[in-house]
Amino acid sequence: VERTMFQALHMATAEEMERDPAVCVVGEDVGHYGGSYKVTQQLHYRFGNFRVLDTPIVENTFTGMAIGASCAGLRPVIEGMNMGFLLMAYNQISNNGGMLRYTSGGQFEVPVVIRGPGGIGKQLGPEHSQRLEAYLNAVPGLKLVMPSTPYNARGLLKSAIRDNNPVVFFEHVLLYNLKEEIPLLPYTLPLDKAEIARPGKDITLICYSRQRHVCTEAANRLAKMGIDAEVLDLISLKPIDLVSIKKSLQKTHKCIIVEECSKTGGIGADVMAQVIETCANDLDELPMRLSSKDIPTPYNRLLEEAVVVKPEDVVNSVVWMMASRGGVNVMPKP
Amino acid sequence: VERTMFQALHMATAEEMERDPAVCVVGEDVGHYGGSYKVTQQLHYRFGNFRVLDTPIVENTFTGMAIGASCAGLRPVIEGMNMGFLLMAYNQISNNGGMLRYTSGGQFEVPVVIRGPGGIGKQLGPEHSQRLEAYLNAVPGLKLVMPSTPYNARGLLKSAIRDNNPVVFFEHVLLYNLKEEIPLLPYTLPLDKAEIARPGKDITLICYSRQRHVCTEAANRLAKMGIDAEVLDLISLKPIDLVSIKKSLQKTHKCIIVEECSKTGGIGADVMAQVIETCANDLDELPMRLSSKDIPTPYNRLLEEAVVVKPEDVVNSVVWMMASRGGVNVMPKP
Amino acid sequence: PAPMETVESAELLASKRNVLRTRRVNVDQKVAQMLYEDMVLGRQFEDMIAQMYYKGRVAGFVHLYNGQEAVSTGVIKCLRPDDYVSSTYRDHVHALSKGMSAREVMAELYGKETGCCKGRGGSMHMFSAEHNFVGGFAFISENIPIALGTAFASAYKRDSMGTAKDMSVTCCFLGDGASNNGILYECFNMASLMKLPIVFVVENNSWAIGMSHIRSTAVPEIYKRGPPFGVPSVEVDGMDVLAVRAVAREAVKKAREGRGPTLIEALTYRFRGHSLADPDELRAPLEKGAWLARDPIERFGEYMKKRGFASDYTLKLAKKKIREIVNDSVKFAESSPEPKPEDVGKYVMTDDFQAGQPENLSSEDLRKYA
Amino acid sequence: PAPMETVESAELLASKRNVLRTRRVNVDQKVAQMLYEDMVLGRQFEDMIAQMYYKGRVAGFVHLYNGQEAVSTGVIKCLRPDDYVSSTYRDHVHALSKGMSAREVMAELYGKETGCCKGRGGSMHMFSAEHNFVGGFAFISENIPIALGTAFASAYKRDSMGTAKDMSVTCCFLGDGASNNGILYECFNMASLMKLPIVFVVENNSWAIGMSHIRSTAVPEIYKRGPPFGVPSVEVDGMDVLAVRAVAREAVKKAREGRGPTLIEALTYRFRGHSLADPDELRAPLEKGAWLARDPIERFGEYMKKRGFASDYTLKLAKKKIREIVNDSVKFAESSPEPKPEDVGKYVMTDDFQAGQPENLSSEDLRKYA
Ligand SMILES: Cc1ncc(C[n+]2csc(CCOP(=O)(O)OP(=O)(O)O)c2C)c(N)n1
Ligand SMILES: Cc1ncc(C[n+]2csc(CCOP(=O)(O)OP(=O)(O)O)c2C)c(N)n1
Ligand SMILES: [Mg+2]
Ligand SMILES: [Mg+2]
Repeated sequence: VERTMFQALHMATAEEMERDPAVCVVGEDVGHYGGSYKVTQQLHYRFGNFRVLDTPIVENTFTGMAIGASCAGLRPVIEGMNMGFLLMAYNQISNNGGMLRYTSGGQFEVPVVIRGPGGIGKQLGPEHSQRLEAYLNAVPGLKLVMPSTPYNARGLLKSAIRDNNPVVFFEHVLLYNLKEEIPLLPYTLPLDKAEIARPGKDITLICYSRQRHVCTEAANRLAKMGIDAEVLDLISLKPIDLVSIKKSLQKTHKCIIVEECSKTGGIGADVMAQVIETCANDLDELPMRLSSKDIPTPYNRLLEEAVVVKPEDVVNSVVWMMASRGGVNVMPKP
Repeated sequence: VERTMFQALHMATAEEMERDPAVCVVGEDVGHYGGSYKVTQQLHYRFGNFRVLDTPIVENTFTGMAIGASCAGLRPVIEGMNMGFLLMAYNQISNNGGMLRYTSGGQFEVPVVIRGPGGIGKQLGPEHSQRLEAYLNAVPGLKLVMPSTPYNARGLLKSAIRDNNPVVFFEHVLLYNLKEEIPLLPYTLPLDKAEIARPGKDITLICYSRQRHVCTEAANRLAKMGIDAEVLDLISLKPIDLVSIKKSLQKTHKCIIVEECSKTGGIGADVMAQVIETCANDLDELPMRLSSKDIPTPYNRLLEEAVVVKPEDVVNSVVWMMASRGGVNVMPKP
Repeated sequence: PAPMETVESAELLASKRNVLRTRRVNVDQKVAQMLYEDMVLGRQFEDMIAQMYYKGRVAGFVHLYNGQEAVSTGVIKCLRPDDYVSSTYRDHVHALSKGMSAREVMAELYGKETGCCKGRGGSMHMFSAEHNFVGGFAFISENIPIALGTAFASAYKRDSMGTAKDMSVTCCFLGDGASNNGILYECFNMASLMKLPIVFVVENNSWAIGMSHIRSTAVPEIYKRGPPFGVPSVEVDGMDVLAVRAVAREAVKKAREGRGPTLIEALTYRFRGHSLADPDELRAPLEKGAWLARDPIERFGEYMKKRGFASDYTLKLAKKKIREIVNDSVKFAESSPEPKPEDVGKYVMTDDFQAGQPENLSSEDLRKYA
Repeated sequence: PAPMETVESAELLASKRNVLRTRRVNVDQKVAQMLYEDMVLGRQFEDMIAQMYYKGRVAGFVHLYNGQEAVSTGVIKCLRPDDYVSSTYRDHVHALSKGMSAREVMAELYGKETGCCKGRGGSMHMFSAEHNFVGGFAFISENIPIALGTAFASAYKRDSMGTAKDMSVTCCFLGDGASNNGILYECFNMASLMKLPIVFVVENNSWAIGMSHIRSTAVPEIYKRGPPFGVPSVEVDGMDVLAVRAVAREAVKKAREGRGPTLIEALTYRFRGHSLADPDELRAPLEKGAWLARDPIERFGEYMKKRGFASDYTLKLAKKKIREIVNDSVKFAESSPEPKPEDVGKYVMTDDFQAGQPENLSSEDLRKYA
């Protein structure tokens, strides 16, 4: 069946709620309003106001409440109306979401999913264009997952709900209306496996979320130039699937890391460090990062575009890297 | 004069308050109680309750209040009784501390200093042993500074107070009682310059805060083994002083990054990525990271010790790196 | 200086949840015209934005203020230029009332370099250093501690710096939805403890996007929540500009004199959806109709006519005059330059402090260190 | 089942700020003994910790409960084993009252593998899945939404899952300092809206480290802050275990029956510094003396003697019995093994869900997808 991303997420949520009465949804306007991006539309008719709980505007409290409820056996799905709003809940996410299981010596599990829209949309301004994956990456105990297609969104969200660890599940505002043919029957997908979005043999583009599509577009353009790029969609930002990365690099020996978060403190730095540590022997070029600029996302359209990585940036960098073989910026042999 | 770190910070605060009536201190127990680590001791006698403001336990509010006050011309120093508590203020720190100047098109400046104790102390448990530098690194608009000695603490805090950008100033719980001879007369130090804590020619140990002392101790041990390690204390975590790093690497051609935050999403990943990007030609070994484990800091002493990097870890890694010259884990020439 | 205003005898007004006893100020003709024009400006400006949004000139999330004009005008027109206003994402009209030009606000909505924030902020982030407008905040409740901070600075400057003779007052706007956020009560407590010059204005329009106030709030009377935190509180008909002005004038005066904060709960309604992207499917037509009948601008126009302050003709003239201001703002925005992409990083950081200069210590200073 | 208890006529008690009318429950001898022993256990346990801390056996930040025992005992001893308790960093005695063994609490303080949290948490982080103790939280106010969550789960299980006949009640403890944090009011509102089975207990000991309640709180009567958020509130003498028990029993009963939350403000005092690292220089000796004279254990001992429930001899016996429990806990902790350093990463993550297994769908299920 053909489904958009928000429909796929809706299916996943409804299916899991049907399957397990402990699964519930908590957040602002998830009930009567149906969720700001319609992921929980009409679920309150089916499951009641209590299982699809409209909360007041109290991010720290409802996140903490969901975590407390998960300690007592529920499996709440917390919707951030925009993931950025959950900065208000940072303490609950990190201290209690991420660390409570450890602090309690393994006695309490925190099977929550924290999901919602994030990323740079269309001129939403600095506060509504945040990329919390970079802010939360250092918190121990969390899994960070980012779907990128209706197909993987459905399977991943279902797995996230069933996982007994806290999972932060980042959806991208600009992908909700992406359409795709997906299976009718339910399926789950592993949370920790990268996906090869486009196989290739010349260079690996390591990316996630919306940048998967940016990279795929770039790869298509590169193909016309005779360069065969592999697009590796991380899916899981934490932990990173180094096995898949290594496998790809053993084939291509080159990579560019493409991310939407800004460079400093970003996901790309982590990927780069880990690639250097574990795949240096497989590389014959230094990895490179393409990130958003270290700037709050401006409202103006031209400025906003100037901040993020576009397909042409990827194309340029690939061409440059392919051309520079034997160039100067290479780790010298000892 | 000989001063401990907390005394040096006290001097800096008092001097700046004396010098500029717009400088004030805001936080929990900074007044009558004198601050949990005595940095603001008795200042309220000198400057009054209003300039040394004891607040209720409302981190988000008093941080926001200080930011608002800074927009109106004050220069508040916000004390987090423990930096970890400022997770409660994450939204104010990031959205308004870091981004407000940009969002307002440069109209409002936010000359606040956010300071307080952090890091892994002595068995303080998971919540009191946090390293917020890793959590805040990705926030645009912030400077992150970490003093490591009484001398630099005094000069840096004074500069941080005079800087018109928001500065997060991380003190380490275990360094407050470190003693040192420092000048009697006031001085300021640049916020963005790394310090060579110990010059050396064989390898660079890139570190910050308490790890400077861990690395110095390791370097002393290494000296006895005939290895001359340079200890480079970053001081500024954001921005990173790549000029000083490059200069050091042009001499030593090797580096190990030592940090107290955990590996994933840590400062080390950023340093490593930037070193690879800008100094690859200067290196004849891959850089290496020594970080805390990706684990909430446990209370038990043995477990706590197992989490952090110790001098012997540094020694071992240096020896290993020095010995592996020509070994396998090296970037092959294209 | 504002002309003398007195307070009229109590008048009974129907409100959505109880009968509200409201006092109105008695204004002279000039003030009445000023209030009327400010409300009309707010209304026409917002209607114009909607048009420009549907034309694709204005983007992002855009929240209009239609219906609530009596609150912005009633409160902000009591303020001095040096007073502060802190607002939410529904901030255009507050900005206009505070004296920001329609040009700079419209240009900001267009994202132009001539916008008040040089196109960096957009609809939800109006700021003006010139007009002490701080600011436009997109996140619920985050503006409240910022407002506490500007109020703190006023008190601090008078008491600890002696640089101000009297205090600037801060008016902090928030919605009914925001009033369930705990930060408000933290700020109440601190404002009361320090007797800060701040006025909290809750614009209770009964809805927070799709969440009705009654579903989100155990005790719907928000004004009851001030006193336990030391903040005297008052409820007012937010559709009546003179009633709002009456309570606001008192609150602002009290604040300025160092007698501490006030909470004003203004009962009002937004005539449009939450934002221009909101289908607005949950609010009942009957409810909307009841409130539309109480349009603050129409009502105040009637009042002015009754008082002999205006005629249909003068009201129309006023509207026309405002229309020109609004049209001019659009022209200005259209013809303004875009920011340069190469300047995208401008304004992230300001100049660094240059350390290490020799400290200029007087010999007296030096003695202290001896 | 607990023996029948009735409520005595009102009794006048001097409190620090006003004359408090408090009802006490009338308990039988067995209950009285149980309450007495629980308070003595709390006291002796804390005194022992202090000793072990100064000997270097216990480390970190350690906050003792001395003086406040009547609150822990008075409230928690009304609870069932399946009820939840959520506490702060001052949590040892709450844990003991809830039924956690002195051994596992002491061993946790020692950081041993036999501690309730296997040495990972320490003093500020007591947890017990067996006893529904969640938990030990080091950050002010962060435990309140967690408590809201366990209460939510109780209501949810009854209403949406049908897996529980009646509701477990959650008791959430916090201090006067925490009561200025806005999260509390967010939770009040939500608890009231959903009529959650939760009892908020503020232990008002007048101080938050070095900040006196009066300096931090505009309106010092915390119990006045419940009603505007829909939470009925009561003030009680926190030095009188029977008075606390009276209000707690009612509140717990009400919660269990689905009649919603209650706030109990218990006026009490800590006899020691904030933590074992606190020099405690700001509290006046006169103030301390006045409160020490109202030691809840001594007072309750006197009451028991007056009622003929105990003699000096039996009270001494009880104390001796408890001393053995405490001594035993130390011995247990001393002789327990340390956690293994190689296990340091244990408990960060639990097992992953294994995706991709074929879904077991019934034919009925399958029809839904057709
Ligand atoms: C922290 C945060 N959470 C959620 C939102 C999303 N949001 C935007 S407006 C709004 C409703 C606010 O309602 P109210 O305070 O009554 O103001 P109104 O829109 O009615 O003016 C919500 C939930 C937000 N902007 N910030
Ligand atoms: C979020 C946060 N801010 C600050 C602290 C530091 N702190 C620990 S206890 C305390 C005082 C708490 O006072 P109160 O709530 O009255 O409880 P009491 O200690 O009197 O039991 C403070 C400020 C903290 N633990 N967490
Ligand atoms: Mg509203
Ligand atoms: Mg207290």
